[in-house]
Amino acid sequence: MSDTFDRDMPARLGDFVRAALANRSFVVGLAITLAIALMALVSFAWTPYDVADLVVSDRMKPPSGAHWFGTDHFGRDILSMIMVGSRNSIAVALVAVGIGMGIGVPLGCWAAARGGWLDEAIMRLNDIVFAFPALLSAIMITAIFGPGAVNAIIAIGIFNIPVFARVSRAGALALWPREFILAARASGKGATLITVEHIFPNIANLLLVQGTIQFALGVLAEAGLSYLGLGAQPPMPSWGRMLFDAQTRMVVAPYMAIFPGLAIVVTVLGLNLLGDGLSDVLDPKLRRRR
Amino acid sequence: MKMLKSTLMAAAFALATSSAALAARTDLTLGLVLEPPHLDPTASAAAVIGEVTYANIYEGLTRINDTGTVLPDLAESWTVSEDGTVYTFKLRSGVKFHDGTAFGADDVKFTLDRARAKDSVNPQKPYFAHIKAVDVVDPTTVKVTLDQPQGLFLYDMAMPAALIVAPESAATNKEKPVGTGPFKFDHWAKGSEITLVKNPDYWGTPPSLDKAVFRVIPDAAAAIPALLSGDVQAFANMPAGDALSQVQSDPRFKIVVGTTEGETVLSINNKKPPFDKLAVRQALASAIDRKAVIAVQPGGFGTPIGSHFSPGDAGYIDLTGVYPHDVAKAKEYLKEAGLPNGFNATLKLPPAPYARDAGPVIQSELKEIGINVTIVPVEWADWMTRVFADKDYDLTIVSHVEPNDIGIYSRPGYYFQYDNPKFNEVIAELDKASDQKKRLELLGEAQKILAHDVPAVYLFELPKIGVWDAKLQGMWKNWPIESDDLTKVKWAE
Amino acid sequence: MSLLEIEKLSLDIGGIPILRGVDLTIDQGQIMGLVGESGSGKSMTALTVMRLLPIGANASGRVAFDGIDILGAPEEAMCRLRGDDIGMVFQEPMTALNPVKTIGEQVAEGIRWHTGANRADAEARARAMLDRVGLPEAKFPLSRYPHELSGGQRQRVVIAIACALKPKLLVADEPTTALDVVLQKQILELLRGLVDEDRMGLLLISHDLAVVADMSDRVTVMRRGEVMEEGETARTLSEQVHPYTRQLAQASMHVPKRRPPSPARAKALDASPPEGVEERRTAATQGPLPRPLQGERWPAKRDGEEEERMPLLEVSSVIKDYPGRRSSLFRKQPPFRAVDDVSFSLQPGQSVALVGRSGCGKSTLARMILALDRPTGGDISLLGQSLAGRSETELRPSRRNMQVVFQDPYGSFDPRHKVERLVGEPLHLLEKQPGAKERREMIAATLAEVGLSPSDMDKYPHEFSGGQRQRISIARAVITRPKLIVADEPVSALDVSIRAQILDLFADLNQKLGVAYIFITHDLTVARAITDDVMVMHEGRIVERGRTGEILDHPQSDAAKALVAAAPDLHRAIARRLEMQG
Amino acid sequence: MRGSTEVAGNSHECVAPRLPAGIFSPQAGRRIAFMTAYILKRLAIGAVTLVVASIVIFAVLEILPGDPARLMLGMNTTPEAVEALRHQMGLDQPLMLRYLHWASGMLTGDFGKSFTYSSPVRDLIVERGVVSLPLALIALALSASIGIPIGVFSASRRGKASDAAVMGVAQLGVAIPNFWFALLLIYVFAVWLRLVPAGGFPGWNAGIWAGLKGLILPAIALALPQAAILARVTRSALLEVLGEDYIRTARAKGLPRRRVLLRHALRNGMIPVMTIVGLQFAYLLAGTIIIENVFYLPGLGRLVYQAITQRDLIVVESIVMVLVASVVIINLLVDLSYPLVDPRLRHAR
Repeated sequence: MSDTFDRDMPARLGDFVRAALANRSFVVGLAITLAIALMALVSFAWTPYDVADLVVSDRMKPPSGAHWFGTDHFGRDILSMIMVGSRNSIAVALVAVGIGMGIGVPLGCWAAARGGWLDEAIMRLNDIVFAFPALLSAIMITAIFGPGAVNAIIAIGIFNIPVFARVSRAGALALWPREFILAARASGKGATLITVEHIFPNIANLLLVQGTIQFALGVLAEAGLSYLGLGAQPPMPSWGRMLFDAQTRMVVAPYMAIFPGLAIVVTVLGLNLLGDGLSDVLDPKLRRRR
Repeated sequence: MKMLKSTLMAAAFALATSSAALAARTDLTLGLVLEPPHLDPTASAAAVIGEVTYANIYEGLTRINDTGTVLPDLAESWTVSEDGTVYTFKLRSGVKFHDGTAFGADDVKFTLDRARAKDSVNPQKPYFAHIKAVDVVDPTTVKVTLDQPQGLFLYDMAMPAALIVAPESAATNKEKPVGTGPFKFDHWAKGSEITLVKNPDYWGTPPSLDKAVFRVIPDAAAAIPALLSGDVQAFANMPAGDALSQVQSDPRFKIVVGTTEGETVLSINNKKPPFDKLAVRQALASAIDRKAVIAVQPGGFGTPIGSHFSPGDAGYIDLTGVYPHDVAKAKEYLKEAGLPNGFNATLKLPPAPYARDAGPVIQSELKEIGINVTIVPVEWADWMTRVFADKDYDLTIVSHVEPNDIGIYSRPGYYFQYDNPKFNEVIAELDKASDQKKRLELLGEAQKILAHDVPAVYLFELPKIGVWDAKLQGMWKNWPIESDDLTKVKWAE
Repeated sequence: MSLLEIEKLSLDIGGIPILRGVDLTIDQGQIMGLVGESGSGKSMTALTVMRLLPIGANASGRVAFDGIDILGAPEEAMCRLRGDDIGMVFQEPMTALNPVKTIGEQVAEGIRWHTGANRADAEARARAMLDRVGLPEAKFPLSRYPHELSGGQRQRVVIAIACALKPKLLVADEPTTALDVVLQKQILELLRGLVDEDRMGLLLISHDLAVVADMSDRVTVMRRGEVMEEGETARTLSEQVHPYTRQLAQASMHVPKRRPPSPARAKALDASPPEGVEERRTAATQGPLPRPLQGERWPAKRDGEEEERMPLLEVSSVIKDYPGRRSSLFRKQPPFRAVDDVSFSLQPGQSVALVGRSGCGKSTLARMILALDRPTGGDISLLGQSLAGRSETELRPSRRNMQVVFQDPYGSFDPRHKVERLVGEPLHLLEKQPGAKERREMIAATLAEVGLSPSDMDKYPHEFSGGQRQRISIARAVITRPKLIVADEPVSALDVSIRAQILDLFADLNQKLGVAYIFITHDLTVARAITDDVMVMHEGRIVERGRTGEILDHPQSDAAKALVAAAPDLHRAIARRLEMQG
Repeated sequence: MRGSTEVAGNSHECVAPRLPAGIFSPQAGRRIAFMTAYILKRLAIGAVTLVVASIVIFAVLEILPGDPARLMLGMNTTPEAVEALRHQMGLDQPLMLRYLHWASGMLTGDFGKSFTYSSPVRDLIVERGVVSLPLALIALALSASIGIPIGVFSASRRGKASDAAVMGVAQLGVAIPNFWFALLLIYVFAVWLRLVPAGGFPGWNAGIWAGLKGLILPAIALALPQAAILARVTRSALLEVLGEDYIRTARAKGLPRRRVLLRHALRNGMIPVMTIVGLQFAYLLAGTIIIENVFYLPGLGRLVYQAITQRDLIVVESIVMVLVASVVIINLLVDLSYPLVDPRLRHAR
């Protein structure tokens, strides 16, 4: 573990960029991720068709020059739906990662800094959250608070907390016995200050990589919840919801299932590649676990 | 790949034909969209309980056939007193319950008293509300005394909630239903299927099927493959939606589109401003294009309605022209109501497919006249409590599947919050009227009042899309009540 | 024909040249010492012989073992050679053994693979081999797992694996670097014994000239991938013909020039801070310092009289227990006592060595002195202020007066911070925080003091060499002008030439700033080089203490005697070798 | 992920190497005592987890909007009927009492009676469990028997084209939502080729083979993405181990690369793999909700999903508890199996 943090680590932006550009996973992953992000941004200003327009006479038209990906059962343009739907996937997954990091990282760092019963308590609490089947609990949460994007975010976010708590605790625990931390203690710095000044910047790598992974998992989870009708609600397009609508029509309109499914696969693939690439670039020794 | 497919299919076909029996089949597997929570129709509103048990396991004093006509069943005949308050039923003799106990007047008294008791959990208590006394005259005669005439009493007694149960088995009917019908309950693999077998001791004409399996296939996507692969031979009401076209072209199957008693309406909270204004409701009615709403329904089936009445029932008047689709007119109504710029409202959608499909269409149509609708999907349990019981809603879409239920608009405290004394009078009169001509007249009047007043926007009558093997005969086309009556179902030779 | 002939071996890894035209020859039964500083290519030479080079490595030249062309041999042939005809011992015994297999399995595995012996026979041979390396059956059955053994014992297992099939050549890559001197001596003796008995050739790689001088018949000196000099050990090292050899040898024997400050001198230094500052100023920056630095910034003396009699550091009856493992739900094993009733006091300006074998408790003691760890019992006070049971805020005045220098020049710095921030970190302790400009000036002055350029302030630690980093570490330690610096093995990770420079710097600062040192080390040469007094620690206790020269020349306790006897000494080694040759 | 960090975090590494060697002597009795204490501690933690979980589940579900009684009685009922049903279902009792009743019942294996099905919850769980458990086991077996060998293969071919190809597929596999994959499978194998049923479960009464046939597609849909994950984990765990010093020692013995991989690296790389397998089993047991819906399998996942929508609280509470308990047990088993693989863990802690 000790080598994880220095030596191989590029400290300068220039080094980082050079190493990153040489990494195929990173480049491909970044390209895909940026493309999806761009698609989401463009959708605010322009989509081929207005997704709020229901043209019932144009229901379930196969892909054509007018509708590249075809139309759905309400006659909406699937390409436009996918573009707008990307906003939902990105927003839900991103905020969920934010919740996980925002709560999990301080908890993990705190546990590592204080140790003893506090550490034990926080970690046991983590175990309890881990013991809950995530999807099932997310379903319960959305069932209680009502389906919708916000509640999907909360449901996914809650299960990100222990993940980040674990990662940051493990990272922090590996750092605390390090000599530069001892030196900081010898300089009279308290646990909080050391965590802010030393621990956090040094586990940022791990968190960035984990964040990318959780982002990808968040996109998948959101799709799953929406598929069950618990995510973003119509008329807000969402990829999972589109798959649900497509399922019963797959034989007559397979394009309704294929394109949103591909959108999910490509997005998750891009993020995973980016995560792999980042972990290679930032931390050659860091294990890829998922 | 093509080669591979055809080879494999040939092999599969060979297997299938070689095992096919030469004699006519006597078993049937039906697809069921929802699994019944239990099998006691007198203890739950779930219509699917009736779908499985009605006329198959349990029988009532009277019964309804596929055209909605009331026929004698366990009651061979009856007489009604002049004032319409005393019904004397002459019961069939020699009838036995599946557990071997004899059926008699005591069982009828038990059933009716149980349903109207104070602690009764019968889902249709209003049917029994006017019963003053149930007297056993002799083992095959029962006298029911009402406190006021009930025009539909014989019809009500044919409902699933009034099916006759025995005191010995009433408590266990949920798990192990015991009735007098032509089929006996065999077993129930929860979540999977319910099996019924022929009742050898049946009092009436024995059914031609030996065994009937109701298989739960909740997923529309799975229904088609199940049908195509022969796992299931019939869906009384196919959930296939747009995939129906796959079966339509297949000569092995028959598609029979019939009607139900389900008036699908956009319910309006009539007491909540601005919906308390007639003009606003009229604006809603004019803004909505029923054709578009129906077009997104499975297969595009559904009959447009203009009032709360099934087109299949006697006395129906087509009132769809009262407020034709007219956006300009709708905007005028809004102006008249003092809301020329529209307003915001929520539309709570229960999880039923018809509601979830219709919702976005209505949302987009109302947007055209400036009404911004937010869709709020809710679970049934939530809908029942918040919308139905607490009346916490603006708009909702729901199908009222009870037959002959136009009277709900006169119920005090009903979730429409509609209160029109004139309408109430008509219904009060109707409730007591037994004369058919008089009834039809009153029903027509009631329909017209509702069509004009728009306590709800009437969308369409829910269709029944029956899909079954072309060789299968005797399935119901329409659903005057939700029942898969198997008594006359048989395989063609 | 020699056993191993390396001719014009060149190696690059991913295009970066590592070895350039290396020539090396070993005869049967001969011990060849391969010395050089880090990065000289010693290990890569060894791995080339085994053909266990990392991916992307590309070797050219000729390597012949027993007539077999190593570079050209197919992989199967190499597999037959490795472990059978060539054995290898590695530097890090803690990680060199598979943690999930018993030592018996690991020793027998090679035997079975090469000889096709059945399990019982292979185990019998493994048993015999373990006996030979000093792991008798009674205490070390074959069923032991590596984690049940200490570092020295594990290295014995590794040697048993390497020598199990009586290879013709044994390659030992820094086999004792990770071990303390006493273990080093034992392992070296073991190796020598095995090599003699089995007439093996031995390629002994070490950075320590004394070790090589002690062990090898011939020596090859490498630097930056090239062979500098090769020859018979005693002659090469005594004549020191090649300038690099001379440089290495002198650095190994380097003793910094220093006047041990008499107690009086220490007092004088202590009592007159302005002089100290003055001295520092002239020595370092050659110019007037910004005024506010004087007196207020550097912790100044308050009342002279009282302090003169007071020791700088007073350690009394300090105990440190680590909780025992839980042996069952209700019973714990007795705690492990790492430091056992240690008492001593330290005068201002005094320089003391704390020596002992690894695991004797010296680092634990140091951490307690630095208030990084709390003693289980006893008390430690700095300038009369007790450190025990104080909160971090209460400790701040004491922390100003003591700082630390660690062993690892890599691990001592947060890799994300620039030197300015790293060196300035202890300024956090000052009561009045300096402004940004002032701060930079103080840091610049301190960097100059340790021999670095003020412009280094804006670099990251990875841009410096090991020696430079240790200077940064020292700069960080002295910036608050502490009275005491605890240095935990501050030079043991450095190459010999750098080590000498850093020792000089320590000596220099001791004189200029009058700072007292506690040097923690297992290396007696270091102790001898810069300390006045020495304390020998053994199993948590201080077993002997006194003037450095006296103890090192005439140790009394067994522990001290063992340390002294085991300490490699270049002078003695060369002398002995010359003597042997007559 | 769990195991490895715990190992790093918990062991008193600063102390262990200093202890005299004798203390480690492998005396069987002491080893058993160590293990017993360890197991007891883990059991205690598991029990606490379950108690806390039961309180959380109960509290959370009780704030679910929607009244099960009203749902059962429908739109044509009267308030008295609703009250009567609530009384019948025990919903009119105070919350605390209901919790205690439920929790104490569970200890004796009595989970109460389903509101909607009116049969004992335990029977429902058993009925559905016989679908979900075999499904999870088959999927797990598939995942492990595909993922681990692929990971080993890939690690042994590190950097070669076959490694890149296999890992590319794995990367794709990780990105595919399993329900989408399930849809594709249904249409290829059930609708197009008609090799297996499109969904549904005939019940084990219909014969083992018929039952297995019904489970095979869902198991594949579940297993392949998991296998992709496992392949990646196995590969990276192996590669990490292959960088260890003792691998070089083994190579220096003359063992060929392949043998070193199988004899030395594999077992050391198993800890993270075992951890993931454990997590996967827990995931497969509980996370089949969507797949069970796609294939209309009468499993626990679908039961609980239905129960949530029907506000059959007691069923939801009980199933979640059963699932939480199985996660706890699986984790315990995985933790307990670490020492079998790694002797260092037999004494520590």
